Amino acid sequence: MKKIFPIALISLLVAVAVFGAGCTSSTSGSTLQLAGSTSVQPDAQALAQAYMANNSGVTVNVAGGGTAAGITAVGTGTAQIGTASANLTASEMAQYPNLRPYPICVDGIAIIVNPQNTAVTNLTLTQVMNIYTGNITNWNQVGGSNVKINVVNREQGSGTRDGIQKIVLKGGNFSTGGITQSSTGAVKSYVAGDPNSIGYIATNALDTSVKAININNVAPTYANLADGTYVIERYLLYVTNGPPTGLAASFLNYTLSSAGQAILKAQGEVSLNDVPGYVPPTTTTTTTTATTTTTATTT
Amino acid sequence: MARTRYIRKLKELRQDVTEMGAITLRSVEDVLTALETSDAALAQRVIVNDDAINKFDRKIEAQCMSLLALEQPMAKDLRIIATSLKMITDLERIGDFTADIAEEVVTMGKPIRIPVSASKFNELVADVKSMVADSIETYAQGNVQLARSFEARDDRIDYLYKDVVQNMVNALAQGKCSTETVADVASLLFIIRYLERIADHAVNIGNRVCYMEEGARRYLK
Amino acid sequence: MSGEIEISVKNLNLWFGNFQALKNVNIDIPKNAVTALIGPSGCGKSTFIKTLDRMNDLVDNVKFTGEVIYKGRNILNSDTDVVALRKEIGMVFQKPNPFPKSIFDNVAYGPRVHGIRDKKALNEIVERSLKGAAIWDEVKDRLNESALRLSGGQQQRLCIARLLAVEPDVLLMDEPASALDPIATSKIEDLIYELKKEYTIIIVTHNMQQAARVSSHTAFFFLGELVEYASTIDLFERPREKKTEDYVTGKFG
Amino acid sequence: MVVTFNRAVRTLRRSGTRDAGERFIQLILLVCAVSSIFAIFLIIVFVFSQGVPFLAEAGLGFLTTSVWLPADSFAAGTWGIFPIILGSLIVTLGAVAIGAPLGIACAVFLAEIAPPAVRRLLVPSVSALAGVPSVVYGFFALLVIVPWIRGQFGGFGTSILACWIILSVMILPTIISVSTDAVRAVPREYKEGSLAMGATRWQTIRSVLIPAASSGIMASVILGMGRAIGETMAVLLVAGNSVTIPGSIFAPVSTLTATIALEMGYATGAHQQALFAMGVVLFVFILILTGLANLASRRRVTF
Repeated sequence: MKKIFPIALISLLVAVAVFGAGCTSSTSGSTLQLAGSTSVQPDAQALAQAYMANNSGVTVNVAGGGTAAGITAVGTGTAQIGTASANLTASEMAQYPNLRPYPICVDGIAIIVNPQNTAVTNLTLTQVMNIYTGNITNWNQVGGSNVKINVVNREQGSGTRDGIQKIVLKGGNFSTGGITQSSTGAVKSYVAGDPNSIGYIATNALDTSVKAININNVAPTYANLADGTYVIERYLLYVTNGPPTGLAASFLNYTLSSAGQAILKAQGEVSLNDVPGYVPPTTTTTTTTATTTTTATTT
Repeated sequence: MARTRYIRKLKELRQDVTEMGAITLRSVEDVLTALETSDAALAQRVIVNDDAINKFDRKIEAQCMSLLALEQPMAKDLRIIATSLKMITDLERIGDFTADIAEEVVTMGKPIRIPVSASKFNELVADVKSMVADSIETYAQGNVQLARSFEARDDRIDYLYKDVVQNMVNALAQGKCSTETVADVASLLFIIRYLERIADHAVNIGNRVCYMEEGARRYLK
Repeated sequence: MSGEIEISVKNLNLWFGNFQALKNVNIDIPKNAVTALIGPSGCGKSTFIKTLDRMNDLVDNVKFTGEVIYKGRNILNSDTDVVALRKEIGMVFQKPNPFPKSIFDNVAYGPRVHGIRDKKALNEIVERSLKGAAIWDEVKDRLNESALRLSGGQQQRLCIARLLAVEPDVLLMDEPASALDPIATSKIEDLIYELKKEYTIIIVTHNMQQAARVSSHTAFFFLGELVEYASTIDLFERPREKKTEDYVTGKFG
Repeated sequence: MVVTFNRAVRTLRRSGTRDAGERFIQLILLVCAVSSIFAIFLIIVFVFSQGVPFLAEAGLGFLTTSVWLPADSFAAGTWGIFPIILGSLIVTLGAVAIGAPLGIACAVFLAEIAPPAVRRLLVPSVSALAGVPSVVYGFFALLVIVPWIRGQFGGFGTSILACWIILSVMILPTIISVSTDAVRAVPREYKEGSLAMGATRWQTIRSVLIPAASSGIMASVILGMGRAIGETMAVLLVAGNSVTIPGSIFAPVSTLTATIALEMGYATGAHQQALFAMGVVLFVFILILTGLANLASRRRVTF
């Protein structure tokens, strides 16, 4: 028997080494890890590139994974900053009580239809709600032709879906009649192919393949998003575990600076500076040095 | 060349049969010399020699059986073995007749007195001797040409045999023989009968060699 | 050669690609007799019998010239219905190859593919065929067992029974006993001896003694040529050709 | 497992007369084998440890009810994955029902009928088909098959039918290559035996070759089924992912794998556990399906 244990042990070590390799993450002092919402990902990526150009020797990694994954990552210390396209949920706050959300810009959600759908250019917020809760099922109920509405939804946990559920459905439940697409791109390409469909995507993802609908006669333009007359909009957030320190604080400050806001604007988001009456929150800590280790572990 | 062991065994068989033929031939020659010279001692040796021939017979039979049982001989190989098997019987019979003649020579114990012309008897003796020698030769060499002459030569031997016998019977009938001579004549009658039989066996051997070489069976008339 | 001729082969040449496997073969196969084909490996004897039921067609790149006259027609003609031909000229292979089905289904396979569905008729055919192949007594109580559980010799006789079930006229046997022990072999040989009363049998064998035992005529193939064809006794006792002599006495090498 | 392990160690120890190199290699191989077993074991333990407590709490209703609103931050979570289980089953079985006959027919063609030139062309093509990433299949289906279904039959286009079509194509390479090997592995003697009795080529294929290759063919179908039930990305794109009991084959559907992939990124707490519980269900599912298929193939050994 005595020979079994060494072999078993070696095998176990090999297994754990192979199996566990993917779980480790780099927390080197000059590396900042971001993870979370796919809506924020392109914005954060652009910011990170500019930031790294200004601060040599610093690496900023931006991972996707979704809002919830970002919250988990920052809560467990895998990432220093989580990105979110929805507010923290009660359960998330209960699990990680030290989380701090920081709005970085305003992001609108456009209701989109196929460009061939020329009959419908405007919907009221109530009409959109009724379409998504299943009370309106035919385009002729909202001034279109007599065909069934093909409702396209995002998946459970999507920040964009969460935004629609809060702003449009006032917290009500989606109908189960539609289909679910797993990303902004998938929604867009579906709607671009189906003349009877309706969907929603972040406004910065709009292009000519789909047609954005006016809500309450307001188009999702930059100005209308900035002044709040286009109502389907939310803040995009950075989330830190406790007050940000070191690199995280530096990157947050950069994001909120006019240079950072300009980059976000170029990405199609609404700069906080353009929001009338918006008062930026003062970050409690200022940058000390760019090389301070800021690993926060709550486990 | 495949089956070297088998081929060697087959070659040995042929050599052994040839050797058996050779000692049989020597017996024939010796006994005829003994007859001519009334050499009882030589005749005695011929009688003893018959045992050697019989031993050879048993040995070669065993060789043939082993080849048949173990080597599945085919075609000419098969015919060589079949021929050898039969031929040793002929040789063994020749050996027996030789011993019989030798016994007659020993019994007579003195030069025989022949009541008829000796020339035909001598011719018969010489013919039989050469037939036996040639039969061994045909086997050893596979000489079919030689073997084909045997029947004609046997006819001549038969003629001589009949002629000599007839003459002797005539002599007996005409009372030309003394009492002593009658016994000699009786012995001589046996002897030439034996010689005639030896010649028949030699013809057999010749026919078997033809079968061995050519595959076609020839039968005695 | 006395008696009726079942198959008459005239000037048969056969190529696999550029390799000529059969060279100008002429042979008359007697009816209701066993004809053995012998010769060293690769001499063309298997190729030859596979020509008789057109099994060579399965090989790519095969082409042939000459005639194989069977029932008055040249079966090498391209319009020959090979499926119908193979029903009349059946083949037994070197390795017993029963299908992994029950004994019954093995024998019933042929009649079934030829359209016999009636259970009673099938029962009769199976019994008759198994009896014909001298294996009925050994398997009659276990017809539903897998054929693969039979011994090698039984499997080979089952394969013969399977063939008999389609009522062929000619049985081609490609070394049918080469994979069997001596007792199983002798049973097959006895069976062949019985079968020749009703069937024309052509058997390829490496075992010359087997050829000698079972056949009335033997053909010796060498390098694609038919060197000698004679009654079995003549071929083995007094072959005409030096090559045959050398082969049957084992002096090749 | 322990018994086998002990035996393996004993075998190693007994082989003392062999040279050290031999034993060293054996040891390395043993470690590799045991390591992979451990790795699988760890994954299973992890998935079960996450999923089973949830299953115990949610009870049977998790499997039998039809409302799936796990991440709803306003109402209490409603956990019912019956439509998802049903979706997985329909999609998998349908894809196999379409793909298996096609694949088997193609395998028979490749193994038995195709001339060498055609075979030389087709075999690499089939292998290439296996190498195409599933997301490419999915995207193709989303852009070509989905609009076609929408145009022909109305509705969303993203539907059970779309899943069937794309999955049946995706499992083809597996079924074809494994079945082709199985058919080619049938002893030549069977084929010759059948042909020599005057059976036609088709009769031979149907009555001898396919039955003789049945266990291999069944294995290919099992592998294909495994791929179909486990396929995530392509299904995600064309299924519609609607958690409802589908009314027709043109209705959108959601599957276990697609749902897990869709929601795992966002899921926390009970929702995450629920997804792991779905993983457990999927795992059990695959075990059952494989077991059934194995049973079926074993029964077909003698035909």
